[in-house]
Amino acid sequence: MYIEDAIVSENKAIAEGIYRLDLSAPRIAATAQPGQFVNILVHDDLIPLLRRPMSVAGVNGDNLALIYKIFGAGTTIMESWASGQRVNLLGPLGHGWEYDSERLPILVGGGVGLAPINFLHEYLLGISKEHWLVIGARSKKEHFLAHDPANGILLTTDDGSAGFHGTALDGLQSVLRENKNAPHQIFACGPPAMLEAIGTYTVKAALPCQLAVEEMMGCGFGICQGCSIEAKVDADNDQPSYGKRFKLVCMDGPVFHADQLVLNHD
Amino acid sequence: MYIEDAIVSENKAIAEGIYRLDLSAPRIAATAQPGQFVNILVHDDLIPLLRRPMSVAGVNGDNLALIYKIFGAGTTIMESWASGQRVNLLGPLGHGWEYDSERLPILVGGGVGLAPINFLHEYLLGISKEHWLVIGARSKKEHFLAHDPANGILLTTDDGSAGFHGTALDGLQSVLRENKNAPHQIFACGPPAMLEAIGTYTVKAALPCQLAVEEMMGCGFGICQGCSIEAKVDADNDQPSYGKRFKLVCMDGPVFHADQLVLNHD
Amino acid sequence: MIDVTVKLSDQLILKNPVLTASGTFGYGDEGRDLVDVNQLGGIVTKSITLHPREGHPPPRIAETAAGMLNAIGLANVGVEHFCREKLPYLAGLETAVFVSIAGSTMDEYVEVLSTIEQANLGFAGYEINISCPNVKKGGMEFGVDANMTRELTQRLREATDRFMMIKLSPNVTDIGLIARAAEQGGADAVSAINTVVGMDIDPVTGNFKVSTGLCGLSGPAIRPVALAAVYRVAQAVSIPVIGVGGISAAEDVVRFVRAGAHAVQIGTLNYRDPGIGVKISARLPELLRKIGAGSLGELRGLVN
Amino acid sequence: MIDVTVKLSDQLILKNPVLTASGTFGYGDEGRDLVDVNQLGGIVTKSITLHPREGHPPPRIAETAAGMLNAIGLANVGVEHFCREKLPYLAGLETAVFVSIAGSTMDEYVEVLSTIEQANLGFAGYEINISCPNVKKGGMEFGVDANMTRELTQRLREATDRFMMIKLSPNVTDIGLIARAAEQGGADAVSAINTVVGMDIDPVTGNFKVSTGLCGLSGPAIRPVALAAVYRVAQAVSIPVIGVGGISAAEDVVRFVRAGAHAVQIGTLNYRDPGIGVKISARLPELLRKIGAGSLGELRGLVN
Ligand SMILES: Cc1cc2nc3c(=O)[nH]c(=O)nc-3n(C[C@H](O)[C@H](O)[C@H](O)COP(=O)(O)OP(=O)(O)OC[C@H]3O[C@@H](n4cnc5c(N)ncnc54)[C@H](O)[C@@H]3O)c2cc1C
Ligand SMILES: Cc1cc2nc3c(=O)[nH]c(=O)nc-3n(C[C@H](O)[C@H](O)[C@H](O)COP(=O)(O)OP(=O)(O)OC[C@H]3O[C@@H](n4cnc5c(N)ncnc54)[C@H](O)[C@@H]3O)c2cc1C
Ligand SMILES: Cc1cc2nc3c(=O)[nH]c(=O)nc-3n(C[C@H](O)[C@H](O)[C@H](O)COP(=O)(O)O)c2cc1C
Ligand SMILES: Cc1cc2nc3c(=O)[nH]c(=O)nc-3n(C[C@H](O)[C@H](O)[C@H](O)COP(=O)(O)O)c2cc1C
Ligand code: FES
Ligand code: FES
Repeated sequence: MYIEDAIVSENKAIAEGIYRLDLSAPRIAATAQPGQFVNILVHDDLIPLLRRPMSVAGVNGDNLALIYKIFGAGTTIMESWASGQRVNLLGPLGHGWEYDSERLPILVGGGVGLAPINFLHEYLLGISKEHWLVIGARSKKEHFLAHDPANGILLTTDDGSAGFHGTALDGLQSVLRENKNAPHQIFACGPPAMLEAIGTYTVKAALPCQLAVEEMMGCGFGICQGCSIEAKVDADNDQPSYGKRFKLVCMDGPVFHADQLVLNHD
Repeated sequence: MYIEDAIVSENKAIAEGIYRLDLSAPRIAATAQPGQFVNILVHDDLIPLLRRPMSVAGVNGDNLALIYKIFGAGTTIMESWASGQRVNLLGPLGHGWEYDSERLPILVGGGVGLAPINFLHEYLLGISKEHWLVIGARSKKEHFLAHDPANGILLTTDDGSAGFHGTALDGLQSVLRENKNAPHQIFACGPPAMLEAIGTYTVKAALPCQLAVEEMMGCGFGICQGCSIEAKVDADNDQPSYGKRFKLVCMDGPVFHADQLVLNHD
Repeated sequence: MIDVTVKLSDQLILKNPVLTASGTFGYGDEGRDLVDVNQLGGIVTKSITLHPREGHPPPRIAETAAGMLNAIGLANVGVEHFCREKLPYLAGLETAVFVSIAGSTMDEYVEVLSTIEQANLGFAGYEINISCPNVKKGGMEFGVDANMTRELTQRLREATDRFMMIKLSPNVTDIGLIARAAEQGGADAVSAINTVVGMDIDPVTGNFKVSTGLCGLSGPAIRPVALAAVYRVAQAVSIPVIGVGGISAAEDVVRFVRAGAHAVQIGTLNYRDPGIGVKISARLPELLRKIGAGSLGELRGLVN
Repeated sequence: MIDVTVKLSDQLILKNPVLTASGTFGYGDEGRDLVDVNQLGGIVTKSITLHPREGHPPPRIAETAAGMLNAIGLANVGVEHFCREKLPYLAGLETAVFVSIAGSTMDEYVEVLSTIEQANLGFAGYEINISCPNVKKGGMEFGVDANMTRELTQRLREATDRFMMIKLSPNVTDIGLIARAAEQGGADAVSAINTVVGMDIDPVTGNFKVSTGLCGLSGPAIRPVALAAVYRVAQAVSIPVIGVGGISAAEDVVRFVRAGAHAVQIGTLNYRDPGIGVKISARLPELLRKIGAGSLGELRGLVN
């Protein structure tokens, strides 16, 4: 974990409202693992007050890639960054995906949830490990990769405007049907509704599945206790979250095994 | 008084830390008088919260000129404006210099106090009225006009690095000595210490003198009662300041006759 | 048609929930070149006292992070001048006008109100500013004591049949208790909050940034404090609550209504944008449509 | 040489006036890769309770204009685990460590403190968080009642000889009164302020932004409130006052010292920049030189 002044090398739109930011941050880049995140100080002014957490979407030498969506004040400021801009980062934070080399990885990403999935995808490409990548979106213009089932890349759209017509869960199920016999392992990140759907399905079907989740964060490294998430926590209370009912997204996550989380909130 | 979305036409440094900003603001430009000011919304964000008051430094057709010095958050944002930037202005506000065409105008400006003095200077040039312009600064690099006593422009520097070696008051006194016999009228704007020196001197010498003063402002047009200044106020209490002891810089000023103000605070 | 009107009593229906807060829109006439105040739900005047008041020495205001400090010191023209020069204009407006009243003894409050009643002009009612030091009780504010609040409200209630709201101070341990005292005293509504006690000091010169030292904090910085106060007050009383504090957008109006408010007042933000109240009220129908509410009233107290 | 040390008592001298605030720097070890805490004047731990606490359901925090809201719910490992796993590390630090203590009955407070005393380790002292609901008094906070504050302080005083400061809540009518009660009860110092009661609501969904509804506001937004509180408290007591609330720069330290504080604590800003306390304390000598002061102590209470 470092505090590092990174330098923007590139910042460009890659789909509607979605940007890719490359920063030179040698120390963080050297240690970041797929699934980890950085906490970004977007402004010297006191609004926004808190840092903004963003998953690492890839590492290339000294460079760190982020993929972000314009949401509010913080991401609007990020959009304005030109190359050369100095950006204070805290990271790498949290713990990432637990990858089991014996199993077929099926990666499922939706929206900007693609960021930590993309990093894992690139890692698997790097070690030449065959895997599936399922990416869900509402429509074509939110996609920035090409539908390429022959190479294990399946795009889905809610409106059928590109790739597979259906949700990311539909896409995952179709991949599962095609790979019935391989022992597999699912990695998913995306909007809450998608994670709930995939988590609920995989837990019911007893499929090994990890989810990368989001929660409002104060610090990103365990000192505020703000990023709690309801979880099925075991008796050991020496974890940073101190409790038996909550986990901390920043320390115990952001990657959790689906069966450890309380997924239905009503 | 209008709320007008002005468009920056030019924004450039004219001396060390001092900028000139030209904005197209047809409605305000059409009615602004020398000595009046505008109140600038520097940011859509809530920091800084309040507008920033700036004197009108000149009018050229639809264009309004401002001269500002980098101070804190607000003026730092102003510095970043490029041409085309939209800026919300409220103005023209306050009441300006009272000019008596029978007298020789002697204008004294220091630092950014030059702005309202410059506007009056340009007005007098426009009507071809002979006058003196005395401009004080600590050193040469704060000046952006040329020392030109033959044409009535006298620069002074505290350190003697340009023009007349001495304070703005010294410069004023030298001009007064040279024009002993003309009925004159003094207009001054500048840092508090300069205004206090000039005000005290002119009141003691019973010379007609108007001062443009500054005070922290909330609104700029009389609704907050925040910009009070201690003054010798007469019995009429229908003035916007309501009281017999204070005046409002935004409504009763920013230009006051020196003998109406309480100049020494100790 | 989305309904943004607010029924404060059988007699008093506001065309929309957005009022200006006392002391932040003068007497309603200063900004008439800029804003059509008749498009507002209402306006609350600067607080009026028995005698004209000079106010505090400068500096009276300072800026803080997303907020401002002030100690104006109730600078105002006094009730007599107000009735003669300001009230006729206000009475002619087509929006609900509330005259804010302040005093340093109960008798003074009653005398101010009675003087205005005698003017016999048409306007909606009063807001009673109880964040004033009570000279008889050694400078303790009326607004921090439930008994004083109840008694003051009762005495004013006897002096007028007009709509009367009591403006609560946030600087108390239990704001619900004070609100209940106002209700028991016969108030038609309560507004909350007045400014939060604050202070700033120039680190280098050591000068108080506002001459009085202790002064009042307002603006977006205190919006969460105001929202909490309104929520607590709305739980404590059954009369309408008017929310005040840091409002800068139509979304904020909905926040306060969900916390239990009938209407809101905009203060500090008027200085930034004198047209903000009109803009916000104009944006409300669109926002309610987005939320899926047919009226503002539907959302009142709706929070989960 | 500019002197930035702070003498809190004959036994306790801080190397500089900058401490971390309770609950905003964990147990001091989470950030050890990032910051050398030994360069701080001191650290105050998360509040420790008798039993481990889960804390409140999510969401626990939200952002507001220049501030943040939180209702963590005193999530902590409990005193036993604390003494075993955290205190030894803390006791080994070369900075003043204050253990923050919380409880829901007076007995609980005393038991927590006594358990820590029994661990018999070296550390500076305690901070008593009295902004906790007293279960025996129907959930009323200890910190809003002068008698409870005095009694609690007395009982804890009997249980320890270490330095003990009482942390005051700003959510009271008269904070000076509570401070005096702490002083009378035997406190060595008071710290002010804890968070200001606040709330936020999502206008569209109607959800409380923090699950508990009412929660605590911190950050630069409340700095003026904290400064006013410290000023009032410093007038009311003669023991040292530690200022807390919205501090984000060396200039703010000077503001609080001028208002009467001996030292300060940094809370929310640690989340933004875990190194801020060290940076601020390093910048202090330069700032004092600019002001023309030879020591921080010279400026204490110096305001005009
Ligand atoms: C571990 C983690 C990884 C993330 N990775 C990515 C990513 O790769 N790409 C991406 O676009 N987004 C990511 N997010 C979400 C991202 O942090 C928010 O979109 C961003 O903070 C929005 O900030 P804003 O100021 O633009 O919007 P705001 O208007 O301030 O906020 C909009 C919403 O964003 C969320 N948010 C705001 N501040 C925080 C905060 N400090 N911590 C957590 N959530 C916050 C809240 O839900 C809020 O309601 C991640 C979040 C977490 C917790
Ligand atoms: C009538 C009038 C005319 C002015 N004309 C000019 C001009 O032509 N050129 C120029 O450079 N400056 C002028 N000023 C001063 C200018 O308003 C301040 O320099 C500016 O507001 C500083 O803002 P900041 O955010 O950069 O600095 P900050 O760090 O916010 O403030 C620095 C100082 O500026 C002053 N200031 C800040 N906000 C306000 C405000 N809302 N109202 C008044 N003063 C404030 C305060 O004294 C403050 O201590 C004028 C002020 C007044 C009242
Ligand atoms: C400069 C100023 C003057 C004020 N004067 C009064 C007043 O005379 N009477 C009153 O009841 N409230 C007064 N207030 C308080 C406001 O009406 C309002 O309650 C407070 O500012 C919080 O709202 P805001 O955050 O929207 O400003 C004043 C506020 C400010 C900023
Ligand atoms: C997330 C969070 C948790 C906190 N936890 C505690 C706590 O356990 N005990 C305590 O006394 N104060 C706690 N506080 C209050 C802070 O110590 C401090 O008094 C307050 O935040 C004001 O300071 P600031 O504006 O610098 O944050 C907490 C504050 C925050 C923001
Ligand atoms: S974000 Fe602070 S503990 Fe997780
Ligand atoms: S600035 Fe508001 S009255 Fe002058």
